[in-house]
Amino acid sequence: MSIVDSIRADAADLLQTGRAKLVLGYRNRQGRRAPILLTDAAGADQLVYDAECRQNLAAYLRKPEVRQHFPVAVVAAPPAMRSLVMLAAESQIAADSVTVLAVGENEYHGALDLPATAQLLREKYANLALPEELLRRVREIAAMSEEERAAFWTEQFSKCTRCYACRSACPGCYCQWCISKRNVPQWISTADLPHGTYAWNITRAFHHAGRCTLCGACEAACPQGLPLMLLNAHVAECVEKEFGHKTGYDLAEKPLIGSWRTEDDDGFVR
Amino acid sequence: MKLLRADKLAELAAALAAQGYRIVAPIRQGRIVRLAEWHPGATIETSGISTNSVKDFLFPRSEIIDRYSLNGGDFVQQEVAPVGIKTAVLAVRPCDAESVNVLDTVFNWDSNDAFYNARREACTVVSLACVSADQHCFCTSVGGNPGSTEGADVVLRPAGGGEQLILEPLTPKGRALAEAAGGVLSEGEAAADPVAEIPRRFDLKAVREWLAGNFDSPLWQEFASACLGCGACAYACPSCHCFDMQDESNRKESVRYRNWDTCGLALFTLHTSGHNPRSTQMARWRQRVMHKLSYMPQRFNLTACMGCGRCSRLCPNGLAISETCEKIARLCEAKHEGGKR
Amino acid sequence: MARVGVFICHCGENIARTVDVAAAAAAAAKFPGVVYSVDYKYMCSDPGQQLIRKAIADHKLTGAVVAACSPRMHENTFRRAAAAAGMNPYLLEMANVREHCAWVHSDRAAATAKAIDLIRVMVEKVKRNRSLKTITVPVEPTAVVIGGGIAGIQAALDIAAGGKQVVLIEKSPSLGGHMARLSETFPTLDCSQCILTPRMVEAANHPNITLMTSSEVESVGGFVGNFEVTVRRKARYVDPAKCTGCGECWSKCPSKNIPSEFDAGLSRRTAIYRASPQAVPNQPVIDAQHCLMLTKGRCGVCAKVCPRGAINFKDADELVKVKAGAIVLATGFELWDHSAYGEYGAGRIADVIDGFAFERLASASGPTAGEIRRPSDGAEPKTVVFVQCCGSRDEKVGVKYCSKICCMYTAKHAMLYAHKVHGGRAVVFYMDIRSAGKGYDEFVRRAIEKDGAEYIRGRVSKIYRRADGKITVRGTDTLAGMPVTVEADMVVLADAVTPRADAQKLARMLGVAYDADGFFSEAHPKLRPVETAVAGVYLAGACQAPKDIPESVSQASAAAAKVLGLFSKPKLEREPIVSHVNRITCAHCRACINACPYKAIEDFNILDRSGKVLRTVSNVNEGLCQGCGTCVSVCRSKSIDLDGFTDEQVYLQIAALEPVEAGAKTEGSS
Amino acid sequence: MEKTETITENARTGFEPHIIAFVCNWCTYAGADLAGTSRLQYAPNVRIIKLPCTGRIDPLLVLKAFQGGADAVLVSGCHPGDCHYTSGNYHARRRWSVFGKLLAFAGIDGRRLYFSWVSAAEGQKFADLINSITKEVHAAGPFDRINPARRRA
Amino acid sequence: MKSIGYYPGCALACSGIELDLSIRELSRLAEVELCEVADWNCCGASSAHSTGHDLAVALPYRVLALAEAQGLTEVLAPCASCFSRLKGTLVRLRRNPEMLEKMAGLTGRPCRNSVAVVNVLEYLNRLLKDGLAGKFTAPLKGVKVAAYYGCLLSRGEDIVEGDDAENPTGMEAAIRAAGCEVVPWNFATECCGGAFSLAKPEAVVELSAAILGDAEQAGAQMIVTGCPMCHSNLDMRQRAMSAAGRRTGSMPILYLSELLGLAAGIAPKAIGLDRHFTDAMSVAGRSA
Repeated sequence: MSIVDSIRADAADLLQTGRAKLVLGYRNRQGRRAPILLTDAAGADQLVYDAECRQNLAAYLRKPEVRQHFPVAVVAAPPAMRSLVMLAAESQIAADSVTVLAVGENEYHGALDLPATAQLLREKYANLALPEELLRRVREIAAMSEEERAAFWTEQFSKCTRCYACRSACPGCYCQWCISKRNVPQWISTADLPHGTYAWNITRAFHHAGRCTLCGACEAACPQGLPLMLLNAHVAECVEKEFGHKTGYDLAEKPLIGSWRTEDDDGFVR
Repeated sequence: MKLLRADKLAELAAALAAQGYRIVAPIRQGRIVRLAEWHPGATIETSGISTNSVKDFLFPRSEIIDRYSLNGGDFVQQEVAPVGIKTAVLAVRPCDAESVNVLDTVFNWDSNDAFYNARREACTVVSLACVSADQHCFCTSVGGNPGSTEGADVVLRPAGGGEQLILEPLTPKGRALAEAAGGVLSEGEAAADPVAEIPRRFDLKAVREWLAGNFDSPLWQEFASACLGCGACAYACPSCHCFDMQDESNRKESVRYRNWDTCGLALFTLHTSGHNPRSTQMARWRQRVMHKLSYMPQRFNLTACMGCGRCSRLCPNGLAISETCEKIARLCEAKHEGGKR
Repeated sequence: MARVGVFICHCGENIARTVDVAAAAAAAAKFPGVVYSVDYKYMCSDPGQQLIRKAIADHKLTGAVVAACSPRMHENTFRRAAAAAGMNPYLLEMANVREHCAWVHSDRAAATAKAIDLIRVMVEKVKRNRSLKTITVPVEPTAVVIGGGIAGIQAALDIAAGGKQVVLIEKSPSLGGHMARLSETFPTLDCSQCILTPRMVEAANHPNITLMTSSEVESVGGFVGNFEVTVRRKARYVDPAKCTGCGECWSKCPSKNIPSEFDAGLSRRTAIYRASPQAVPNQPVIDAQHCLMLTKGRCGVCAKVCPRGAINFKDADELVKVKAGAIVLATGFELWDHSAYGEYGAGRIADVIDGFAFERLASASGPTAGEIRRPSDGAEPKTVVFVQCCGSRDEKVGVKYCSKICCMYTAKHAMLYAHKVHGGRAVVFYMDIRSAGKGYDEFVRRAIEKDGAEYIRGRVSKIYRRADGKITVRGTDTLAGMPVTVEADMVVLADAVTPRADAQKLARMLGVAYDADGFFSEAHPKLRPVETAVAGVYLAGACQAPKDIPESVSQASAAAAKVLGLFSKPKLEREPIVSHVNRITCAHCRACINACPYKAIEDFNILDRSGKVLRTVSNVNEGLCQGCGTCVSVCRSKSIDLDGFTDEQVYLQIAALEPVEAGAKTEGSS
Repeated sequence: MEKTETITENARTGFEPHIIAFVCNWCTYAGADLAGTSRLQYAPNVRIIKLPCTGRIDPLLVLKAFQGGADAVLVSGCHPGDCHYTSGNYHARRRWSVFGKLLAFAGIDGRRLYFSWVSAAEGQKFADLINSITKEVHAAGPFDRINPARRRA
Repeated sequence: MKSIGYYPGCALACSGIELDLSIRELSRLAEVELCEVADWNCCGASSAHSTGHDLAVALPYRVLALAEAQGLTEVLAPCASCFSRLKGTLVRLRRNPEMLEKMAGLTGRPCRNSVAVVNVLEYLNRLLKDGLAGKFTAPLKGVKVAAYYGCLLSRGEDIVEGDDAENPTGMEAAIRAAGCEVVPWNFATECCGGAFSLAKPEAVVELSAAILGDAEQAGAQMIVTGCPMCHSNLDMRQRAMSAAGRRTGSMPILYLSELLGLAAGIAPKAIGLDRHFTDAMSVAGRSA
């Protein structure tokens, strides 16, 4: 049975048996893939899956309208699976409220609960390789002079319209009260002048340090084409190198920012 | 008639620049095409449609509309003069040109917005008729068409299979621009190429009727289910015009920003009390559709959707007003059929 | 609208020399919200404070900034002054223009500019200061003392003498701990039991002390002033209310061959037994492992002979909850097991014994009634070798520290041996003699000079028992530079003093830190040697580090003093610098809960009227929060904030430092 | 010594670095006090903002300082193991290790953000630190990339 | 068929040949192929490390490098001295990669330090575990044996990795497997005089005599050892001991491998039992 057929079968089954009241999957829309929220097994044949499915459906788990339908099932590739594990570790979803329709690298692992998903990730997807092109550009920018780097990012951030598509696409951005909404005090200006866009984009990247699963949804969502994954990938590389931290593999994972070891890197301290 | 070789757009731009115009045109930046300030050497994209719209240059993302200087305890208001830079917006789509009407209306219906008007007066809109369209285009469904000249000061029509462009001034501003173009244009005859075929996707009238009576329809839940609540659609939309005001101060002064805002964001209607009259994304998405296709027509007899399709192109989650309208239209037909039988 | 007063101190010449205080006062007067600004020679002087009090009253100030020395110096002084004028003390802040400005700069213009900045920063802060009330936590005036050795007994008695309730918890059936097993004590050689037993009895009978023997701490909850200690009272199978300790039972008990823990296995006991004749409480317990009735279900002799029917084979463990305001840890130590030393016979040689065994041999109440007899054959040892530092100062076996008491008790052993076995030969191998203490070195000298103990400076490399029964002790005399071999009849190893095996479990229960060796860590090695980092938990005796009796007793009394201090007020006052959760915006990612060093943040369920959980959020326990603010930094949505250092205050402080030139460049629109 | 150098540089560049120091109350603030009581002279370019613990110091503070025209920011607290709150400085160290790398990658180099351990006993270290940072920032020049006021100039 | 690298070293070709013979016999019986390290050189024992640090490492390094190049993953070094040199070097290189490079330079042979070094006790115990015990046909019933370890098989725990230097037990299981009884005694780790054998024979006589004496007192009928140096000192010097009046009588000194060989019913001569200075053939007589 093809991956898509398996997903359809499992989705229909989960909805029929009531083990899921809602299935988050992908559908075809004018030649592109869009999320679909199924509550009726009859609709299961609308489900599709292929490499074009870029949205990280775990992001929907913060929607009250979705949470009303717990337990839900989510079609998820390894990065999205990691997001789900991370959300559970951050007590955003209860282990019994989500079934994962786990799609691996061209194979389907079936309908798993979160513990099984975490185990699958540890066993089969412990090292998810990032696109060469992305890593190459990270190196490229790291190798730039301060001035070049500054110029590069000033230009990039200047395009940001603060539409928060990156935020809404990201499962990790589940705060009902994002720091960008705070206006007393207003740490992050809503103006699209450099002080606002810089503060927003840097803070966004930092708030995902040790939490980003590098699914790429934010960058795919950005209408202005900001290379957000450069920041994410750089930070992810740093935290894995410095602290051996990789999020989304352990339901009991401790947050990177908010835990420590005596032997943590001391090199930068005066 | 005035003709311009299609590959001479840049020369037109250069000529106008020489005449003191700031040139704005569709220019490729990485994986996207944006309306941006043109500089010699930059190629002007004539196919497809830019990510952003003319709106950006009439009603910027952020602008300072008031300023106070602080001296000890007391504030002194400083004059902030509206600035309109003489600008020519080249080769925008007819739907973009049309959208200017909506902006003109909303920024002048009760009071006149000096900042907007200053820029508007200094701005000449040169539209470029569409000979092709993509699956997201639906102007014909909302009363527009690919050859429309609404809101444009000058229209460019492809001719001779795209070899030539027929330049037709429509307004005094347009004629002034044609003047300024001078030698770049040549006199001659040419037959305009046929404009793009854009099938009508739904019956707007039927949709409006449905909207008028279905504020509480359970369908809204389904329409909005995939919406995650960002501002991508509104900020790309040529006619969305909501804004928020923010004061920022340092020790010397306090400035008042006017920043874009959108009904798509939860914060938009949040009250100080913590109550939010549009508490769900469903309500926010409904507001967006209602505002464009029901409230604006009621108030100004204007459809505030140009059918440019930007929202559906850019929505990370594949939502589209067009799709919603199609669904509604299908409902109405079904009902209609039912009625007949 | 804020009404802030600024008070700039000259500190004589100290500040005024480098800072133009008049100019600063003039500048401050122009700050938004400042209604009064003045400079004065000595703000901390009486007239100075008077001036502040008056200004607060006259100008109805809502906040005050004193620009003077470091707040570490005078913050309390000025806050008291503010309070005296009826202003909440937490509405007064200090700008440090002396240590951080006048004293470290010479350029008057630069220093004055900086002083003005520092004042502005505090004015901006003070505008957003909230009136804070010192947090008061009710204190349960009962102390739990864990461990019934001399340290625990002393702490309990002192606290009880202070009129407060004490629950004294002892794991074994009797009070007394190790000290009860000692024969005589250095440096006075007075009989251990003679000085200890009365204290044991006193503790048992004291009206303010509740004694819980055969009991162990199961879990600890709560925080300073309000601990809840769950104690497991182990089954004793003898009803203490009925038992008179007559002894019928143990004299008739058929299973008689159980090695006595108290006598270090040198004597045998019955299954129903008292730890020792001096046991307190002086009532037997049944050792369930060896009791025929409890193991095989037949016997019951004790029950038959007991005149009071006190035996109850149905007895079971029970869990007792104790509410306490403070906890004293006095869990003591245990001896390192020398069987890890293969070169010393790996514990297989019967006549190679540890210090406690020797204490029992030398004790009048011991298995040999005080005669020195070697375990293997009961013969009187003519030559005894004492080996110091057995395990101690040997990193290889994980004891890198000095056990401190061995030098002294070995000298004592040598002395007692000389007194009891005339003509006997006592040889002591030592690395160094560490006999610091009142009368200690004299004591060691006496062992050497009067009682003729042969002290050999050097390590023992090998101890083995020859076929003929002689024990060969081979070592070096590092002073003579010669290898030495001693033919001995008995060897006494001064095993290292180590923490109780189960001490770390207890430490984790309490959140008390312990060092690499497993001893409990004090809050500060010099200044807070009896406190732990956990408020309300104190240390007494050898559970913190090896100690002799006098040291243990004095630390126990110190701990008792701390406890009585804590109990001296019905409520406990704390700085009100604690954090608060914004329950509306908290997303419950639990980052703060993970980060809090004090476990002060916990889950909190928001319920509807029907009691259904609507949302779960974080909640700060003010009693535990120490105000570090780490939670604020890890909170992405800034849904948690710290009183006294709120985000808004810090934001405005930073903004207050924005250089004006920057502002001046802001003409023209974007 | 350091001091005179910085002065001569001032004279040359005419640029006075604006440095904000976020310090913890128990170690570095006290260390700065000691520098004062020992009358150690250092560059007058630093402004101290006191917080209870480095654990309280959020990257947002630094971004705001830069927006407010700071040319450099110093974050300083207790040496590892000395934290008054047992582990605030460990939390801070990890936070700044990550944030520093992020900033550098985004074009704000190490000469703008400093992190140090200064104990209550290290008055001299504090003075030297301020002098060397002031020197380095002199070399780096003004920093106004994300300062709206200066941008609008 | 299993196989393992084999480094005989000098002793096994001469004074310790019984060790070599008995190990080869047992290996044949247990179907383990011994692959001798081709072109092996001196391990440097007792002289190199008093001559020069680099030399002391370079010699064993070369052996390890050769073994690695030969594709071996494990090398058995039956001689205790060889073992201690090879294993010591291996551990040292593991802790100090620079040293590894330096040695590669000195010897002109790169080496990843991937070869493990096995001593005679580990090897024999492994054979037993892998079923050799099952092949024992003539166990020496009830013979009282003192297990003598000496120094190099158990000292430097961080290098030997296993036995307790002060209270070693590595031979006991094997001895019992051979049907013998292990007697508790005191001198299992006592010094035999080691390399003083030639420089200060009188010291060796003194020390070794004490060892034999204690074993005798403990009721041992023979001493079993794993080290050629110990073996020669205890076996060869017995006549000198009586000459020096240190002790009378004789005590057979067997390699553990010889004892197991006997238990396995291998012909005494085949394992060199007839080559001892002090009669050991009589022991063979005891085996049923």
